Parts: sequence; C-alpha cells; structure tokens
Amino acid sequence: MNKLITISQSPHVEGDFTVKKIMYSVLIALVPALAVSIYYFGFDAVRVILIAVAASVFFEYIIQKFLIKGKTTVTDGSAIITGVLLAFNVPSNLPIWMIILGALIAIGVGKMTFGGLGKNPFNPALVGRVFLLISFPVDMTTWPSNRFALAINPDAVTGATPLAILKEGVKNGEKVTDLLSQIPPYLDMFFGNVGGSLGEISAFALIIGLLYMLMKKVISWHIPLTMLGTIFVFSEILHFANPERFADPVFHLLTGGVMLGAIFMATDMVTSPMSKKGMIIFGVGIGVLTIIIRNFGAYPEGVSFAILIMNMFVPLINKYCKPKLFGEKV
Amino acid sequence: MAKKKSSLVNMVFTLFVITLVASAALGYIYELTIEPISQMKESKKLQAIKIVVPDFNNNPSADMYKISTFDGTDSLECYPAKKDDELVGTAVKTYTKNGFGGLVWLMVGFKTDGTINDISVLEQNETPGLGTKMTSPKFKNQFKEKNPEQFKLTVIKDGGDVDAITAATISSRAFCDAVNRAYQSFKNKGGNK
Amino acid sequence: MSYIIIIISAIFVHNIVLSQFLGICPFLGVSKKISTSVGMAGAIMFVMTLATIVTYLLQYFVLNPLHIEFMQTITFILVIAGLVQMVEIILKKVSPAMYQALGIFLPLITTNCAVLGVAILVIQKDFNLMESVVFAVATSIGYGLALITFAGIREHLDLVRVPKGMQGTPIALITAGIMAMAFMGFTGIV
Amino acid sequence: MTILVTIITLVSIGVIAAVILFLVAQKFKVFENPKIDEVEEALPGANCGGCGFPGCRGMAEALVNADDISTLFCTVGGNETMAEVAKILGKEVTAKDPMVAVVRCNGNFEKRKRTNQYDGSATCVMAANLYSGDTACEYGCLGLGDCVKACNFDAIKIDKTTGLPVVNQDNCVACGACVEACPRNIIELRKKGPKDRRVFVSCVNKDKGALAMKACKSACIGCGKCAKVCPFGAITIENNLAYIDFEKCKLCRKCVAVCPTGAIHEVNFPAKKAVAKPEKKKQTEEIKEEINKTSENKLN
Amino acid sequence: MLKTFSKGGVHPAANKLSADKAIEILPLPKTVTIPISQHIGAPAKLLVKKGDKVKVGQKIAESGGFVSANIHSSVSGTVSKIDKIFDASGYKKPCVIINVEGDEWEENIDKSKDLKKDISLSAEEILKKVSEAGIVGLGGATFPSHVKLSIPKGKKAEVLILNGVECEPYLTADHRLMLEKTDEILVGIKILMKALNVDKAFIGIENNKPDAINRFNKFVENYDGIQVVPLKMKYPQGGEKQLIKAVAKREVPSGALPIDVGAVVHNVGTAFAVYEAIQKNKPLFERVVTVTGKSVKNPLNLLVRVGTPTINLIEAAGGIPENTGKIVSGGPMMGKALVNTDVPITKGSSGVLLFEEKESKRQDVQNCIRCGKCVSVCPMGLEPYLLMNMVESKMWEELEKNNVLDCIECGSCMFTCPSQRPLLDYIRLGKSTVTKIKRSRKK
Amino acid sequence: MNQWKNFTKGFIKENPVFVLLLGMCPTLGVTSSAINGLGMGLATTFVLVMSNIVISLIKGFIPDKVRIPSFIVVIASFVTIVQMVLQAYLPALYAQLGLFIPLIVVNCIILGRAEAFASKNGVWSSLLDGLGMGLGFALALTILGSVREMLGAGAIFNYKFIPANSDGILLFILAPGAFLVLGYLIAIVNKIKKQA
Ligand SMILES: Cc1cc2nc3c(=O)[nH]c(=O)nc-3n(C[C@H](O)[C@H](O)[C@H](O)COP(=O)(O)O)c2cc1C
Ligand SMILES: Cc1cc2nc3c(=O)[nH]c(=O)nc-3n(C[C@H](O)[C@H](O)[C@H](O)COP(=O)(O)O)c2cc1C
Ligand SMILES: Cc1cc2nc3c(=O)[nH]c(=O)nc-3n(C[C@H](O)[C@H](O)[C@H](O)COP(=O)(O)O)c2cc1C
Ligand SMILES: Cc1cc2nc3c(=O)[nH]c(=O)nc-3n(C[C@H](O)[C@H](O)[C@H](O)CO)c2cc1C
Ligand code: SF4
Ligand code: SF4
Ligand code: SF4
Ligand code: SF4
Ligand code: FES
Repeated sequence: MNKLITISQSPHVEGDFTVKKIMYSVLIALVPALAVSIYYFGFDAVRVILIAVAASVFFEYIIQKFLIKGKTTVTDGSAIITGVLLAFNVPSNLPIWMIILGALIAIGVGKMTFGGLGKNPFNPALVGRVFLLISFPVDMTTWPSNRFALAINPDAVTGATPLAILKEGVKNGEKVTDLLSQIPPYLDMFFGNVGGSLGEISAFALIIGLLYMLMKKVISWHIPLTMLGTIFVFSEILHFANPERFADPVFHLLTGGVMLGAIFMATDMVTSPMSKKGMIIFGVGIGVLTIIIRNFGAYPEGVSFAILIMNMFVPLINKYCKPKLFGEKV
Repeated sequence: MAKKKSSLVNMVFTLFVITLVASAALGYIYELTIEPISQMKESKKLQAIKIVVPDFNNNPSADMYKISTFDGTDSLECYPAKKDDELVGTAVKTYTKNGFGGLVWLMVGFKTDGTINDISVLEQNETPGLGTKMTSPKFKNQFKEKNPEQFKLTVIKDGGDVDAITAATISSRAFCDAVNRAYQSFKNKGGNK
Repeated sequence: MSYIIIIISAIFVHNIVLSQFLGICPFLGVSKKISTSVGMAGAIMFVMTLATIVTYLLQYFVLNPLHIEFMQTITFILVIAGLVQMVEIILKKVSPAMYQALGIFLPLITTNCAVLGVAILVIQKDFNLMESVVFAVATSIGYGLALITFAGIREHLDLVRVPKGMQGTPIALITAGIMAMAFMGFTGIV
Repeated sequence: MTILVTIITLVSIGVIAAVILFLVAQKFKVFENPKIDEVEEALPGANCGGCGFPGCRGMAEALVNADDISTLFCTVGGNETMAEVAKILGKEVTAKDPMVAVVRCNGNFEKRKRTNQYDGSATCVMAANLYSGDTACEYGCLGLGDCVKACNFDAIKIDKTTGLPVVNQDNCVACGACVEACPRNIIELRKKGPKDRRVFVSCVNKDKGALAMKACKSACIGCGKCAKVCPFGAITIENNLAYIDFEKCKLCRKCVAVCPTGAIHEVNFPAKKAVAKPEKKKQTEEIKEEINKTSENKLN
Repeated sequence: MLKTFSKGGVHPAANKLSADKAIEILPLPKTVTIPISQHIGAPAKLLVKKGDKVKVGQKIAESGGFVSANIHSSVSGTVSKIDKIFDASGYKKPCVIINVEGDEWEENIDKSKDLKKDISLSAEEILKKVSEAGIVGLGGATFPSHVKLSIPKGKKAEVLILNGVECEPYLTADHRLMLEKTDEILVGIKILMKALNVDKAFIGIENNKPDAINRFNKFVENYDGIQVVPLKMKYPQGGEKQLIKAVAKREVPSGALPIDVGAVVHNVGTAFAVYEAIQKNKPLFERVVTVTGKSVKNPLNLLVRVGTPTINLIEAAGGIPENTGKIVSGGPMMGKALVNTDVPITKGSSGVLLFEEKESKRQDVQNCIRCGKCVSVCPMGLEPYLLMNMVESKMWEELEKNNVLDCIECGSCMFTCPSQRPLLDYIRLGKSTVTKIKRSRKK
Repeated sequence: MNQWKNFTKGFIKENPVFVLLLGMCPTLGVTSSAINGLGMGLATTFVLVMSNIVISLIKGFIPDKVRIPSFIVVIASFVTIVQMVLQAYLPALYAQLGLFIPLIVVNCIILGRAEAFASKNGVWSSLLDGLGMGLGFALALTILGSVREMLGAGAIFNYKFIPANSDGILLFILAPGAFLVLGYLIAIVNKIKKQA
C-alpha cells in the first residue's frame, strides 16, 4: 500500500440506484409511446422529438456551463426526458422555432433557474408546454391528422381532437350524446388512432411504459392510480347527473393527456410529494382539477394545468403529510 | 425641529387644515376639469360615430334617440347622421355580454339601406393578442358594406358568414351578437326612417 | 351574479395576486415563512372585509348623494388608513396574542393596494352590499391561497438553495410567474 | 357648490377620523419604548447576530432595556455606533479595542504530513466528529473551510497553497462567527493592535514536544524559551502550548526571534533588516535538544 | 409470512464470504494495546503502571462509574508503556501496552471446554459477576451489559430478546458463534433470563442463516421458555427497536428505552460472554472477529484477544491486498474506517473489512431529486433529505421538531440515495448539535 | 448630502423597482406595453414630486399620531388630480391604466419616500429625491414595458417590427409574463450592481 488510506463516515457501501439509471429507465418506458407516435405521424414526429431533445440538452449544457458554472449534468438523462415529454405534448406540425422556444422555457425557466435537477418546484416540460399553449394557442391546438387518416381523406389536413370536438360542441349547446358520434371509437383511441399531441394518443403504449416503470420500481402506483381513479369517479358523477352535458368516464380517461400526465408527468419525483399519503392527495387533486378545467374552463384540456397547480401545493403537502414516526412520542 | 405634540386639539386641527386645503384644491380642479372631461367623452363618441357612418354635418348627439332592443329587455342609443339635413346613416351604440372578458361595447353604423357602413369598438376587455383582434381591420372589414339580410351574422362554425378570429371564436361570436343586437333592434324600430 | 360565481371568480379565475396584480408587495415581502403568511392572510381577510363594508356605505350614502364621486380615492384611503390604525391599537390592547399573530402585519396593510383595490372594484362592478362582502371575503381567500402556497414554495427553495444570482426576489417573481401561468388554466370557468 | 360639499365632507371625515383615533389611542394605550426604534435605526442593520441577539432589533431592545450597556457590543458598527447608541440612551459605553480574527495554525502542506485521505463531506465539523484529521496533528486546521462558510463579510479564505485559512483584516469585523464555527478552536479574536500589528502563537497543539514535532514541523513544542525571554510576562505555557496575552504583549518581538520552530507569528511589522538567521541545520538540532529537555514519556 | 419490522429497510448485498469458515484461534501477538475505554460511558480507571507484570484475565482497569466497565488483560506479560494510541474512534486514546510473555491465565478461570449447564448463582450474584467480568454488548454499541440487566425501579422486564440477526453484510462472527457454541449461548440465555427474572426469551435470526435457525430449533427443546424466531432478511433488522418490533410487535417510543416496553435485547455474543463469565469465571478479553472483503485472499472468522493489532488479523487472512483503499472496523453499513492498521481490536470489534480502492471512494454527490427513497427506507420514519437540508441551513430547532434524535444511524438512507448524498454525515452533525443545545437548555 | 447623488440614486443604486422592490403592483399590472409603463411612471413621478414637496414643507406642523393620515391626504389629493387631468386630456391612457391610477395612493414608494425622506429633509432635497425616485420608477416601468411589448407583441412603443399579421409571444403581455420578465430583469440588475 503506497497510497494514503481513505477515511470516511459510514455507510461504506452504496446501493445500485443512481439518478442516471432512474432517468434512463424512464426513457425506456417512453419507447412504446415513441414508437406509436412515429407510426402514426411519421417523419414529423421524429423531427419534433429530435429537435426538442437536442434543444433541451443544449440549453441545459449552456446554462449549466456558463451561467451556473457548476459541473455539467447533461448526461444524467433528465434533460432528455424533459425534451421527449415536451415533444409528446405538442402537435406534430409545430414550427421548429416554437419547439426550441418551448425547450428554452422548459429547461431555462422551469428547471435551471431554480438550480437544475431536483430543485425545480414545477414540472419543467409542463412549464414549457403551458407557456407554448398560452402564447401560441392557434399552433398549439391545431392537430394534423395522422398519416392513415390522410390516406383515407386527403382533405382533412387538420383533425380536431375528441376533447376539442366536445368542448366546441358543448359551447354551441349541442348534446354530448350526439357529439360522441363524431368521435372515433374507444378502441381506436386506446391504440392511438386519433388526433392529438404526439405522445398522448395511445393509452396502450403509455400503459406499457407504466408497467415497466412499476416493475423497475422507478415510480410507485400511488399517483397514477389515484389520479386516474379520481378522474373516473368524478366524471362518472357528472355524467350520471347530466349525460347530455358531460361525457362518460372512459372518454375522459382515454382522451387528451390524461394517461401521459398520470404516468409520466405527475409522477416526476422532483415535483411530486414525498410520502405515500401526500402522493394520494396529489393524485386526487390533479384528477379533480382536470375534470373541472375540462368541463367548465376555456381550455379543452386540463391535465397540464392541473399538474402545475398541484405542483404549487407540493411543499405544503410535504410539510403537513409526514411519514409516521417509529414509536409515538413519550 | 420641535415636533408638535399629539394632543387632541393639535391632531384635529392639523387634519382639519390639511383636509380643508386638500378638498378645496380638489374641488377647484374638479370644477376645472369637469368641462374637458365631458367634452372628451363627447368627442370620443363623436369620433366613433364619424368612423362608422358616412360624412355628416349635424350634431348626432343632439339628435340622439333611444330604441328598445328587439327582445325588449333594454334600450340602445341611436345617433342619426345627417348631411345637410338628409339622413345618411345611423350609428347604433350596442353591446354584448358574451365577450370573453365580459361586456363589449360597439358602435355600428348603418347606411340608409340597412347595410353596415363600419363598426368601431368602444370598449372591450378581451385577452390581449386574442380577443383584442376584434379591433383589427382584418376582422372588422368583413362586415363593411354587408347587409345583414344577406350576410348571416354568425361565425362560419355556427353556419354563418363571419370568418372568426383564430383562437377567439368566443370574442367573434360576441362581436356578431352585438352587431346583431344593433341590427335587429334597429330593424324592429323601422330602420332609418 | 350568483354568489358561487363571485366566489370562484375571485379565488381562482381572477385571483387578486396572480391575475389582478394587487397586493404584490406583501405577497413578496411576507411570504418567506408559512407561519407568517398565514397570519398575513388572516389579517388581510379581516381588514379587507371591514374596509369594503365601510367604504361601500361611504360611497352609497355620502359620495353618491352628494355627487362627489371624484372624491372616492381620497376618502376611501383615509377611511381605510384610519380603520387599520384603529384596529391595530385596539387589538394591541384587547388581545395581545392576536396582535402578535395578526397585528404586526396591520401597518403593512394600509399600503396594500389589494384593500383599496377591492373597495374600488366592488363599486365599479356595481355589487350590492352582500355581494361586496362575499367578494371581499373570497378575494382574501384567493389572496391567502396564493400567499400560503407561495410561502410553501419559498421555504422549499430556501432549503434547496437556488443559484446565487437568482436568490431572493428574482426567484420569487419567477415562481409567481409560473404560478400565474398555472392559474391561467382556470380561465373561462366563469 | 361642489367645492363646498367637497370641503365639508372631507374635512368632517378627517376630523372625525382624528377624534376617533385620538380617543381610541387614549383608551387603548400600550407603552412601547420609542427608543427601540431609534436605536435600531442607529445600528447597522446587518442582522449578523454577532452581538448574540437575533438581529439588530433584538439588540436594540436589549440595549434599551439594559441598565449597563457596556457588556453589549455591536461588532459590525464598532465604537462609533455604540457611541451613537449611548448618546440616544444617555448611557455610558466603554470603548472597545478593535479586534480581529487570527488563525492559530501554521501547519501548511510542507510542514505537516498527510497520513490519510478524508473522503467524507467536506466540512470541518463532520471530519472532526469522525476522527482526528488527515494529518498527524490532532489539533491543527482541517482545512475544509467551515470558518470561510461562516463568515458573512468575505473576510476569511482558504489559501490553496498552504491549505490554511487567511483572514483579510480589512474585511473582518470581529463578529466571531468563524471562532464559533471552527471545531478545533483554532481561531481567536485578538486585539488588532496599534498600527494593526500583533504577535501571536500560531499553533494549538497540546502534545508534548516530540509528538508535536512529529506531527508538524512548525508546532509549538512548549519549550518555554519565549516565556523566558518576554520582558512583560505576557507569555504563559500550559499543556505544552505557549499563549501570548494580547493585553500584556507590547509587541517587542523578542519571542518571535527565539522560537525554534517559528510558531510565533508577527503581523504587519516592517520587514526586519537582515538579522542573521540561525542556519537551518543548527535550528533543527536546537529543536531536538529542546524536545529532549521537555518531553517525558509519562501519561498525564 | 416471516416476521420483520414494519417500516423501511434496505437490502444490501449480503456478501457473507466467511459464512462457512469455522472459528480459528489467532496466535498471540507480540504486544497488545488495550484501550481503557472500550465501552459507552465513563472510561475505566487504570490499575497498573509501566513495568507491572500481568496475567491473562487480570483486571487492569476498573469501571469508572455505573455506566462503565472493567478492563482485563488479554495476555500475560509486562506493561511496557501507557500512552495515547489511535483506536477505532479515530482519536488517540489512553491505552495499556503489554509485551506478551507466555500465556499464563489467572488461576480461577476454567479453561476446560465442557458445557456447564446448571446455574447456581442468584440474580444479584449474576449481575455482580457480569459487571465484574467487564461484559459489554458485543452487538456493536458496547453498552455495559450489567446496566441493561439492572432494571430501574418501577419497570419490569417481560421478555428477553436475543439478537442473532447479524444483518450487516459481510459479517459472520455471530453466525459462526451460533453454530459452534449453540449450547453455551442457550445456557447464557438462561442465565440472562434468571438475572432479569423473565420466563420468555426469543432468539431472532434472519432467514439467510437457515443452518443457525435449524440448529437452535433442535437445541431449544432442552431449554424451556426459549423460542427461535426466524426473521425476514432486511437491514437493519438487527437494530434494537426494529428487532423488538419484529419479534414482540412493540414499538419503543421516541426517546424511550426498550425496557419501557418491557423488553431487553442482548446480542448472542453477549450471551456467550455471559456464559463464560458465570460458568467459567472468564472475564471478557477475547471475541470472534470476521476478517473479510472482496479482495481478501482468505476471509475467515477468528477468535482474537482484545488489544491485538488489526494488522495481525489481516495477515492471518492472507495479508493486505495491494489495492486496498479503506479498512473498516465493523460492517460496511455502520463500521468505522480505521486510520491505520495498528488500531487494536476491542470488545466492540465485530469485523475487519477491507475495501478495494475503487469501492472505497464515495461517488460524486448530486442534487437531491426528491425521489423519496430515503424517506421510504428509513426504519424510524424520518425524512433524511429534509434533515440534511435543515442541517445545511442550521435550522436546529426545526431539526429537533423533526425528530432528528430518533435516527439510529443505520445508514439506510445514504445507502439508497440515488444521488449519493451524504445524508447521514449531516444527520449526525444535526444530532450532535441538537443534543448539545438540548443539554445547554436543561442547565 | 450631495444633491446630485440625491437625484441619481433612484436610477440604479436605489431603484425603487429593481432594488427596493416597492410599488410592485403597478409595475406588474400596467407594463404590458412600453407606453403604458412610461405613462404610469410619469403619473407616479408627478405625485411623488408634489407630495414630497408638500410634505417636506408641512412636516414641522404635524403631530406624530396623525402623521400617516395627513401624508395620505396629501398624496391622495395629488392622485385625484392626476386622475382628473388624465381623464380630461388623455382618456385613452386613462382607460389603459384603469384601476392602477387611484392605486397610486397606496404605492409604497410614495408613502415610503414621504416617511423616509421628505419628513426628514428640506424642500429642495425632497424635490430632487422625489424626481429621482420617480424617474427611476418610470425608467424601470418603461424598460419592463418595452421588454414585454417586444417579446409579447413584437413591437415597441406600438411600432411593430415583426410582420403585421404575426403575433409575439402572447404570454409576455399576460399576467405571468410580467412576473417572469421582472424576475429576470432584477436578476440582471443585481448582477450589474455587483460588478459595478
Ligand atoms: C387565457 C385565455 C384567453 C383567451 N382569450 C380569449 C378571448 O379573448 N377571446 C376568445 O374568443 N377566446 C379566448 N380564448 C379562447 C377560448 O377559450 C376558446 O378556446 C376559443 O375561443 C374557441 O376556440 P377556437 O376559436 O380556436 O375555435 C382564450 C383562452 C385562454 C386560455
Ligand atoms: C443513558 C442510557 C441508559 C440506558 N439504560 C438502559 C436501561 O436501563 N435498561 C436497558 O435495558 N438498556 C439501557 N440502555 C441501553 C440502550 O437501550 C441500548 O441497548 C444501547 O444504547 C445499545 O443499543 P444499540 O446497539 O441498538 O445502539 C441505556 C442506554 C443509555 C444511553
Ligand atoms: C442499525 C443497527 C443495526 C444493528 N445490527 C445488529 C446486528 O445485526 N446484530 C446485533 O447483535 N446487534 C445489532 N445492533 C445493535 C443492537 O441495536 C443492540 O444494541 C444489540 O443487539 C444489543 O445487544 P448487546 O448490548 O448485547 O450488544 C444494531 C444496531 C443498529 C442501530
Ligand atoms: C418518473 C419520472 C417522471 C418524470 N417526468 C418528467 C416530466 O414530466 N417533465 C420533465 O420535465 N421531466 C420529467 N422527469 C425528469 C426529471 O425528473 C425532471 O426534469 C426534473 O423535474 C428536473 O429537475 C421525470 C423523471 C422521472 C424519473
Ligand atoms: S473572519 Fe471571522 S470574525 Fe472576521 S468577520 Fe469573518 S467570521 Fe467574523
Ligand atoms: S480554521 Fe477551523 S474551521 Fe477553519 S478550516 Fe481550519 S479547522 Fe476548519
Ligand atoms: S435517517 Fe437515520 S434512521 Fe433513518 S435511514 Fe437514515 S440513518 Fe437510518
Ligand atoms: S434518496 Fe437522495 S435523492 Fe432521494 S429524496 Fe432522499 S436525499 Fe433526495
Ligand atoms: S404596490 Fe405595494 S402592494 Fe401594491
């Protein structure tokens, strides 16, 4: 032994979870949805995703290197997730500069301003997405039809999403029951043959990702299940009360970003509560807000907002939902 | 500097003097500005009227008359524009409650034959960049020279002829609603007599 | 307008801080800790409701009959300032505990535009007395909601240590910005 | 007409407000010493806590309530501030000599062998909680910079070449935060001294000479030469460690010259004119001799 | 379902490399260095001076208070020096250094190997003898055992729990002892039961030691009142509070002692030491130590005299591998890194663990990603990430409110953290500072 | 005190918006365009200067207990004057600034300067202080308004520099944009101050 002996505090061993492993598992879980989006949207999907990821990683690197001046952490994979999820949340024909702007806001404002990975109180991809949605409502809500719809009906360049059809119709005083006939069958919606943002279309692919992450213990079931459950129950109540005004629960579960949000975005550990009890409150909160915004608000889709709003409450939830202490106080 | 003590008399006296001076000054300035203010309001209205009806040389405000709305729940102000005592058009001040940000007030000018001459937005509270585009010529101009008899005053989406502002259908609808209110009431009343 | 709409509108859709920009100074100033922000929220609710009632009466029983509506600003603020000071003095004596909890925020409230803003708004909106009270209470709940969640986030940010250049006001404002963005989701509910 | 109504309304509101306020104020009077505010204003407002109170307001209250304020001292504001406060309160203050932090360890990388490498969290307290440090000296500076982190005034920095902290005497306000932070009690607040000159023993090693020397070549070995040579009796030796009382020290620097290991430091003196330095070899020999004289192999 | 504690816990790789190595006796060293403080509590008071001759088992330092323990010489020979030497605490501590000359034992020690089953002494006598023999807890905390046996007034022990969990990875000393000294341990348990006046005792053993469970199951039939409890493998099953929860379903309240819920926990090694002290008159001066590590040529379990330099054990296991970066006394989760290889073995040393250089360095610390894993693994229901943040911000009062003092320093949080955050470093600092503050408050 | 410094301190060193963080509501509420920011800034400056002058004149006559009410009356009077004058001569701006005009009364800067400066200093210093602070405020609001207008509408002082039928980044002229832009501006000002 010629080197100096090393001294440090216990424990002297480390588990095999690392940030990198967690992040790359999430990326693997995103692959099915990625495949579906490429299948339906073709080259456009590839374009949007590549640009979003490249821009996210680039901005993270630049900001880390020149503004924060810490060690760079781009390789940990979280910026890639942000990029992919941002891409998943926009229509496939969004102009390039908007995607880049969205990535800048997501990474620059949503994440690095707070100091980078782990410090941001709000979900960065959603900050970017909501920013785009508010700033460019037109571009963000005109969804191109997918390749197959175009093949059948070349004129239908844009295809409204089921939610947009519903919102529009309800505003005009039409009955939900009539509107549902304009909407693709649920089975199509389940596998992704509908209009919408890149990654949200196929509930099936997303659920595969969920199962993978649950298996890998990257996330726990609490948030996705309570959130989906709440949406189901709450929309069932409304539907039961007035089926002409409110759509049925299955519709709500399968449309829009509910699945994407519940599985990949509400579960972001950085911006969700720590304790299981807290996670349940969080999930329920998102569910309720989603349905309220969808059914009563101006926006057809409420998941993004609901998650961001509940992100606000996370510190409070963490503060007041503590894990139970071993042994009571004496 | 010796501060005054906070005795009752001192306090009351100080406040008395200060409020006295202040209110006197304010009252005075109020008197001074009351005239310009009402003139301003008047001229603003006149400006709007000027935009929406053909050239005139009467004082429409003086000739203003009220008509009740077609559904009879309220009344609208009408400003007849006359060139050399001949009626060239009428400006109707109308409103809608369906705006995205609440009330929207418009001045709609009708020619004698009932076609729309022009429209000006008096007051609106819509979202900047979205609903506020109702003030842009691009949107407003589509109403010019249109007779609501042939030109259906609803947005295309609802089966009408109006090309809505992108992403602001609500505002567009509201706009149409206000114009329609003016037209229907005006027509009910018999148009330009 | 039905009360429920007033309430939802005041708390969420037109949240006084996040979309109306009123009362920002104490929002930024008294939000470093959850406990103080709770005290502030309580004090605001109390003063706002009281002030709204008093100024409402003043408007409809003094200013309007005398046709001196232009004196609104000056009389309102005078009354609010006096009221706040009076409450402070009384509270200090009557309930020192409550003074400790709420009273220290009272001087801050005199110069809080939210209170005057709400007093003027209820007049502009043509609310009746009951509606005004409901509006004031709901607005202050909205204020409290924003303030307390904001304080929660700031406590969190203090613990995680944001970059040096961003610490303090900048990060607080940016957080508020994202909160405002999130609250825009409520647009159109009423 | 409007003017009249205006005047009457506003004046009556104003007057009524004044009267009510006055009455209420009378009825609900609570005494609070207005001096507290005044004093607080006089204090620098750094809220550093150096005075031992939670912020300047706390200090102001304490000052107002104390009968004798000579025990209270704002290190940031210094004598000027205290004089001002005293004027407000009409109380006496004793002028305090300005103090400054000094670091009493000079075991740089050369003089002190590293015996292991520390791989825990980079803070001195934690390292000290774990063990005696990565050098052979159990007393010396750990070099992980807790003092630096404690200083609010940017007055203390770790010198990369020596691994030891250096105090910037212009920035240091003698708040004592670093003294508190150092787990080894290495930092001391000492009198700044006339013309900022001071002499102190830059070592805290309490081991016997031989052991101390083994750990660090410039340790104080407790040989006592300095104490013997000091004409003012300012130096005491306890636990094999010399200490210079700054109240008694007259800065003659005799001790500096005789210290065989160079543990006594002088600050801000003009460079000495080439005083013949003992040769290096001789020096080490001398040290050895000293050690033999002083060390006994007994416990306690 | 196997029993276990209810909350948290981790599963570090067990790496029990020396599990099937029978206990060997380490040859006597040339000199031994015996620290006079090998236990929690007051250091013992020296009874010998330089030049004195001592025998094996002779008392060389006397208990310095109630919570303190006697120290006996582990060898025979001459006291050569009394000096301050680095011990496992990382600081220099007063030690007696003895030159070994022969192996001459005190006469009254029974050196025979036969099992002595009958317990003739009364509870008080047992207590006295345990105290006299300098027995301290061998489970790691080295808490003087006689203190645990003296039940405070007003409290009553209901159950004795034997800690045969050995949940630390690598270590096998207790495991081997249980296999090789089963009867002795059981007699030791009976002695402890008598001393505590309880009629129930449980031996908690993790199910990764099926041979030990089987063996005990076979043997307990001869001893009434003793029962084996197989436990699920989960670190820190061996923690006192966790073990009580797993075996007796009782939760020791925050800030309370096991006796407050009627339980007393002893390590199996302690039970063996008690057997030897009571039945064989043998004070505690040797113990079983595991020498192990991935790079160690020949991991083994050694019976070692207290005071033997660590290097001797390593030599017996095949010498120091070239690439050794860190040497730990104890297990990888709770052990202490040694500053050099001369540090003496003490009563509390359960293992010597060698790490290769690449394993011995900590990974880079990253930001907390708030994954909550530390929270979910903490067996005490604490929020380690929060405690660390609070220590960083010096929020001592908040720390106290968040029960920082309940932390048992098991290291599960730091082990799990995907960002490699030094959680326990900070929590320890928090604990010591809060303790200081609390103490000064009492004054 | 150096009068020049008295005047200029409000621009950067003690800028009410960027440094003292006073008067946040109008700062955020009306700055959706540069012109609004400037208008609000100037209106505030007027009130600030006038009330500083008056208060420094009358400070000796005011008992402590009614100090705040008296100051408020003075300030409110000038605010009402501004209100009426704007209504009369600049109704468009008045409509834009809306509620925030009466709220100048409670702008913390004004009462703050009255309390901290005018009630302790002479007329001339108070005037300069008010003018400096007011212009600093106006400057800050104009900058903020310009940035927001540029980003949000692609225009500055209503002069559009992007194609007429395209929009800016809408968010910046809405509520959240105000917070965000101000946050980053303050961070930048902090940085500049540190380097200077
Ligand atoms: C913050 C926000 C502001 C909006 N402002 C308006 C507006 O001023 N006018 C309007 O018609 N729609 C506005 N909308 C959009 C409506 O909610 C609705 O989506 C739209 O009018 C109908 O969609 P379409 O025009 O694309 O068919 C706004 C939406 C949001 C979220
Ligand atoms: C001050 C103090 C007093 C103790 N008193 C008792 C006692 O009366 N009875 C007992 O069974 N254990 C007592 N203990 C021992 C502890 O419960 C525990 O067994 C010991 O600290 C070692 O546990 P560990 O290895 O889990 O850390 C005491 C411990 C301390 C620190
Ligand atoms: C995290 C942790 C793990 C422990 N693991 C063990 C263990 O595996 N075996 C053991 O005998 N003691 C273990 N202990 C010590 C016990 O808590 C307890 O002190 C001991 O069993 C009491 O017996 P003793 O006094 O005879 O040592 C552990 C303590 C802690 C805090
Ligand atoms: C399960 C999981 C979900 C994640 N979801 C998101 C997400 O919705 N948006 C995002 O920007 N990053 C997401 N990330 C990446 C990363 O945690 C996030 O960028 C942090 O908020 C950055 O501090 C996710 C990571 C994990 C492990
Ligand atoms: S060096 Fe020490 S005493 Fe001096 S200012 Fe810094 S912390 Fe205070
Ligand atoms: S002087 Fe003390 S606090 Fe500073 S680096 Fe050295 S050991 Fe650490
Ligand atoms: S906080 Fe303490 S008890 Fe909890 S896991 Fe960490 S070390 Fe173990
Ligand atoms: S395990 Fe590590 S990263 Fe996860 S919450 Fe705890 S400290 Fe943070
Ligand atoms: S300007 Fe200060 S609270 Fe509004």
